[in-house]
Amino acid sequence: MTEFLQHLVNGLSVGTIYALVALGYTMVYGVLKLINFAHGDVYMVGAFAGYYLSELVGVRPPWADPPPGAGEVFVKATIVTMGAMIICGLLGYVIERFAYRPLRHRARLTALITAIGVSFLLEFGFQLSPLVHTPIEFPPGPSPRVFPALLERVGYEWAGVSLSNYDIIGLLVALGLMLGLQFIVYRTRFGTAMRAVSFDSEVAGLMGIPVNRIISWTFILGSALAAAAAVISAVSRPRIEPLFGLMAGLKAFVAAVLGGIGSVPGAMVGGLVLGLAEEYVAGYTDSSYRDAIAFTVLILVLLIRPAGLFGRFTVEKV
Amino acid sequence: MAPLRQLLRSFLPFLVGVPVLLSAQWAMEYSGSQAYTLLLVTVGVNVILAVSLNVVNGATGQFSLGHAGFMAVGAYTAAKITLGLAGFKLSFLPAAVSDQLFFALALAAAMAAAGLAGVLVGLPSLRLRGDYLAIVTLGFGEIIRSVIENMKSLGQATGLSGLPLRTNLVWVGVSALATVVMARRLSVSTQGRALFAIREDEVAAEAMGVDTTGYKVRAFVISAAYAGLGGALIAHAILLATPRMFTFVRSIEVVVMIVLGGLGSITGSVVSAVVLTLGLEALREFQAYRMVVYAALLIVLMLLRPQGIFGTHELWDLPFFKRRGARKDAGGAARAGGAP
Amino acid sequence: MSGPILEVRDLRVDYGGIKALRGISLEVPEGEVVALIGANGAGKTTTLRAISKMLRPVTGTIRFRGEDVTRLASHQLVARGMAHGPEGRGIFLNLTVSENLRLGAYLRRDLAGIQADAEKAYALFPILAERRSQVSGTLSGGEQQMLAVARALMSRPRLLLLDEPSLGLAPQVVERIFAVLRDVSATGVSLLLVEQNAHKALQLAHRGYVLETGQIVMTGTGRELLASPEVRKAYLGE
Amino acid sequence: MSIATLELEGVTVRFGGLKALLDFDLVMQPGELVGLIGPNGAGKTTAFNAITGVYQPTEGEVRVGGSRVNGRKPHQICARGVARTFQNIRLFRELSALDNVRIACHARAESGFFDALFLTGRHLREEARILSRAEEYLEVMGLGHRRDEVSRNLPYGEQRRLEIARALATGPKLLCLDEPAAGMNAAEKVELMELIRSVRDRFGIAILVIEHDMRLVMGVSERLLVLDHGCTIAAGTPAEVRRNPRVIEAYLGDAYLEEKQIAVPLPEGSP
Amino acid sequence: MRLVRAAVLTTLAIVAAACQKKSASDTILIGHVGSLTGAEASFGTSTENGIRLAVEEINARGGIKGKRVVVKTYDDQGKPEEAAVAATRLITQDKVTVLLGEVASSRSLAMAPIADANQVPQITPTSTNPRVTKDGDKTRPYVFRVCFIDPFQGTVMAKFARENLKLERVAILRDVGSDYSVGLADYFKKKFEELGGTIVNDQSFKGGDQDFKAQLTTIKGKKPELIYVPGYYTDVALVARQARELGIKVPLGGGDGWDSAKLYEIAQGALDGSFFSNHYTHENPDPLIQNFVKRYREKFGGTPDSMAALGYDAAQVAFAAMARATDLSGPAVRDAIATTRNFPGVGGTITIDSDHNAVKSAVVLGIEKNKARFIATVNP
Repeated sequence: MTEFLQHLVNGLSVGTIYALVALGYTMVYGVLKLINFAHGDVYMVGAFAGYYLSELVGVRPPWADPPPGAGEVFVKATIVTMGAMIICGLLGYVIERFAYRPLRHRARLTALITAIGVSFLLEFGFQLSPLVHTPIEFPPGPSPRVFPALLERVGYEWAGVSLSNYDIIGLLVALGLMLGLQFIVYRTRFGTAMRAVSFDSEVAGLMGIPVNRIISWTFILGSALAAAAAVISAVSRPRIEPLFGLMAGLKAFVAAVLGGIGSVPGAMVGGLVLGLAEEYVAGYTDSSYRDAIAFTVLILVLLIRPAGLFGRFTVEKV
Repeated sequence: MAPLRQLLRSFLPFLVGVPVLLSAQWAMEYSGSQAYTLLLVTVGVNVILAVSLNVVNGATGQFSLGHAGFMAVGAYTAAKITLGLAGFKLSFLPAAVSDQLFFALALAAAMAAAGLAGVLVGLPSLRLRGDYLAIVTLGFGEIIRSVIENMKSLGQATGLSGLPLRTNLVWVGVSALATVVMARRLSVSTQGRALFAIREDEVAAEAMGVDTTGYKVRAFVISAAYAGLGGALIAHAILLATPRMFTFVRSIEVVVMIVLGGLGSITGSVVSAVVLTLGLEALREFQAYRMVVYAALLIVLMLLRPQGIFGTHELWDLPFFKRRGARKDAGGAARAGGAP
Repeated sequence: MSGPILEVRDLRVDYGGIKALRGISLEVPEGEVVALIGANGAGKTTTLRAISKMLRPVTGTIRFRGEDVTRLASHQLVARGMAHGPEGRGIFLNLTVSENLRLGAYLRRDLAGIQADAEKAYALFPILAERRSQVSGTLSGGEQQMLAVARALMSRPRLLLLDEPSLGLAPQVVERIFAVLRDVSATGVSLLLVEQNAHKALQLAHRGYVLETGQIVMTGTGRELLASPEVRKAYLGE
Repeated sequence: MSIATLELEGVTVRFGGLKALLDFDLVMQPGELVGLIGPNGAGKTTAFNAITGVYQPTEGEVRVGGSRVNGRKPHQICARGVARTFQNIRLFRELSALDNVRIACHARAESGFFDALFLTGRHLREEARILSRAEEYLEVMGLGHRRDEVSRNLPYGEQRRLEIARALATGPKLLCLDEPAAGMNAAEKVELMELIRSVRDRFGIAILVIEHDMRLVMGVSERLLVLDHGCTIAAGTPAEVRRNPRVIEAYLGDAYLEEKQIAVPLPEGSP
Repeated sequence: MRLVRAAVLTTLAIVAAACQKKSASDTILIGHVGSLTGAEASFGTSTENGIRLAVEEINARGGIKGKRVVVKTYDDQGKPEEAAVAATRLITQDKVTVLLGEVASSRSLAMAPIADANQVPQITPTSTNPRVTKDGDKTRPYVFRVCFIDPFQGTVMAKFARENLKLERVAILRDVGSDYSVGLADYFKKKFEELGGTIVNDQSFKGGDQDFKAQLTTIKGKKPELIYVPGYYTDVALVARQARELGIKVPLGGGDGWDSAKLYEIAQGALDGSFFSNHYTHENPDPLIQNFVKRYREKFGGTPDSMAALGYDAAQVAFAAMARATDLSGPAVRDAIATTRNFPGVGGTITIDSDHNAVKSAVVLGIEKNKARFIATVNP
């Protein structure tokens, strides 16, 4: 039983990260119907942005002497997180503006290829050995970097089940963001405009909706979310390297599809379900088939619900 | 007699192609310069992969991201067979001929096995569309790789090594030719048009009597079989089959090729497979900057020419060739015989 | 009478090498109804799309309420008082009826006014009131067309472009739509109407233009065109 | 009496709780021309979809040429001789007019993938046969000069005609036309009416047509069925139906009768 | 169309230009195939650094036979096919004298037949799979390595755990995607069970995974005394952290893949009490090692990991052999490499045996206060 609960905690913890990345993914997908292949790499950039910002503001680890006070921790963590979100938001804007917008009216696979191009550019660009050395080393190069401890980890143990403040904060942030996004999408003027653009951007223009601006903001929002996810993830799993967004992006894509692409709660649930499925598979069956079984679960779910758990499967009107 | 002429016509591309390839191979060996052989093999294999993926992604309009999985099935099947038959020989034949016969058998088995995998992967395409299908095919590719990675008999992460060198320019050339001929003959046949119909409008295709489910699965099977062939060839060129060769990144590379060439264009796929492979090789001098340059080129090319190199057209549709050939369109039957 | 609310000069549009419009010039006088009629493929829809910037004309100037709007984007035109009910109705099928209506008033900030106009729209088409919180994908074709018209009015336009409001509708619904258009016109909104049902369109219109292969071949008052033997033969099927 | 081309018996189609079509009966004899009318959302297209296998009827039975086709897929029903056009044109947009029709000929093709890949004699004969048939249908529909044009570039009216040519190429015994005149002007509609009649006469097939244009549908049909909210509210000759008060109330509207009769006299041949 | 033609022409021009080789008789060209990009770029880059350092040193000492040594490196993105093509190009076009690489066995395996066929010696710095130097039962004539093979390291650690530490129950957590990790794990398991120990659990992860808690939770339930995690430092450090977070207190064990300063930086003390097998220790006062570490720091910053050390050794072995060889032809250099005896490498004293493997002793290092400490030397 202890083990079962521990797996539950672990699964939720991993699923939270998937969900956080998937939220941004699903936003972008929802409005453009574009598999934003570069989303995982924006996530990676978010982690590095956080890393560099921590260096710049001089984040001191909890074991430093003297240890940083609560105020300092809060201020610096906020600067790092917000800064990473802003940097990624800008990156998202640039990517959308220059790589995707010119192809918006083309076949969707075309934009997919530029997305792959952007993804490669970020990955391999970040893998180059540092060209700039002061004040920061950039690009970071291929070997992993250690993300600073913005916040001290506090472990809790209850009946042999251990969890930490990282897990709790992650889950709360993810839930908060999900509710916030849901509110934005369904309760605000911007959200209505987003959904309109998503359905038919041409007609949305006829309603007076500035389509380009809405799409740009959606990208900015989605990319900023990726950065938030990256910082939260990197604090608890402090190894970051230029390719670590690849798998995260893929898993987020899976989670978003599982939940039903374009659906905000779907992304959340998809992420958690994927995290839990992987966890229990790895924990109770053969861990060497972890990824294989995660994909099997996905395939089975999609065969039963072809538009994902929360997606509306629209029978094409004939 | 008619049957003979029929047969001749059916194999015409090969009757022309095989002697050319044989002499190329002979020239390579004779000049002692093996320098480009492996590069040409990779080019050829990429042509096979791109043209075969185009059958599913271009002609049928199903978005498959699992080509590497089929390659893996083909590569491992063929590798198992050649390794298993390593000690055997058909005594009445010279050793080399016997080896090549066994290799032909291995290639056929690779195609069959990959084709079977294609059935499996094709089935979800009956219910899923677009990105949902893409993620599922990608998932299948990863599952195949994951299973291989865990099978002791398949060498786990190390894979199968010590394969005999069997792939040569003739095999690769003939296979690439066969893939192109397949794609071309399909595209001018009623079966191929049924695939196009599925791409254009599935509901209408079904209503016009096209068994869309059956044809989608068949497209997957054909495409997978040729991917398996490509996998088997590359394995017997570098004498190795490891899971590392068949990651989803490999599938994505092939998708890039066909989109860059112009989705649905056979010659586009060929040209872009050749250009991309050679281009990446040429960029090798740039070391770590190579992939950055490649990525940047990819973006720029797509922005400059979003429809791909050829769009949906073929080389022979271009005005230049049109003027020359002044092809009389005597209908699909005659066309099918003519090209490539 | 003041100058025309919309003035189009020498509008040309190419679709990948095919000349869809070969120099269209037309005017919509303030407060009037203008109908564009013509065979399929003559360029009627293209004309509307070019005016509201759903596509970019090759040449030509468009003046709206005296201002040159040739370079503006769709949403900027809406801000200046133009509304376009596009071909195929353009309903956001994923949104509810009331959300669709509110989107029509996207640029307006007067919440009370928007609410009042929405109620007016519901009064105009009571069936929409019944379905206000339904996702509009569940509406029938007729209801969607009503919604399209109602939505276009939500921005309080000075000029309304409408593309085939009667397409695919039952006779009764067609009557209803045209009755509403007549009322709308009576409130001083100018209308530029594309309609296959030339008979009904010309009955409503003050003025009509006949398009053929991307050019205007005939113009006159609605009555004149209805009486013209060429129009009767070519478009009224007599 | 010969076997009916199409029989629907008590066909009901439900989507969740929504009854799109209720207890629908229809018998069509060979060569009959029947019109199906009713307000938007009344279930006309649903009836088409139930006939052609796009939707499975929740209840009731559909028989084509005497044999039950419930549970069959659209392409199988097509092979039994039911072809259709679509309300919003669904051509294979990027393909030529000829290819559009050739695809429809595929339904009757006997060669397979193997034949295509190895250019067997059977394949070559098949291709030649398909080509000549396809060209014939294009000619019949007056599209011979458009054979190599990409169908998306055809003018609207020709696209409608191409859809009919394509449907005919499947070799149907029953042709279902879903609002063939939508978006046409009055003159084009008159032409279309002629065309529908001539197709029926030339190929001797039954035609079921959904149409809102009263002039067209009443002019061309021998029999009319009126649907409202999924239920059949009237059936009979056009003249009977037009005077039916329920039809006027639900569908035609009062204005219709007066106005249409003043403005546009009905064409000859209609009652 | 003009664009296509331009693209094709440019490509051809670049290929042609690339094929022009500058032949200068006063230099010796050696080739390196490594993963400078891709998932294992960090390893390939380390090896490349080690090789560059060795080349710089040899040239500072006047080169070999009076000739300057130049290294040419091609990236293989971590793909076997690419490694094969790159190796072919180095051998047939650039005409390198010696081929160095690859880090991973799967890529070395793709290069080995090419080295053999063209009679150019290949030395792999870190490919530990026994099959790399074997062609069936025969030893590949031109392929060598300067690292341990999997059976050695796996066995060493099994013996150490069973005999020195007297452990009964051990769990394994292996990287299924890495042939190195799987090899070590398999041989460890075999030996440990042979010696009467029990493998209580055998779990897998995949290199690059972010989360290992699922496997660790299960392992925790089996109450092992040691978790053997033969993997690369990139993953192991996270494994250790997460193990501690789950309240697992037993030590972790591993192999030379652990060796990197990054390990301690990421692990933040989570590895204290653990130990791993390695080629050398930074603390070894041997001037050879100290000098290497110092010079590496100066040139590249940071402490060299085992990949860098072995890359350095591979190059050094090659240089020594070229210096000894009668001429610089492939067979002559090959013979010289094959007769390497007691070569003082950074990663231990290397003797090449008849299987072309490096025979050298291993050290077992323990981690205390987030630093490696020498514990024992194990001879083959």
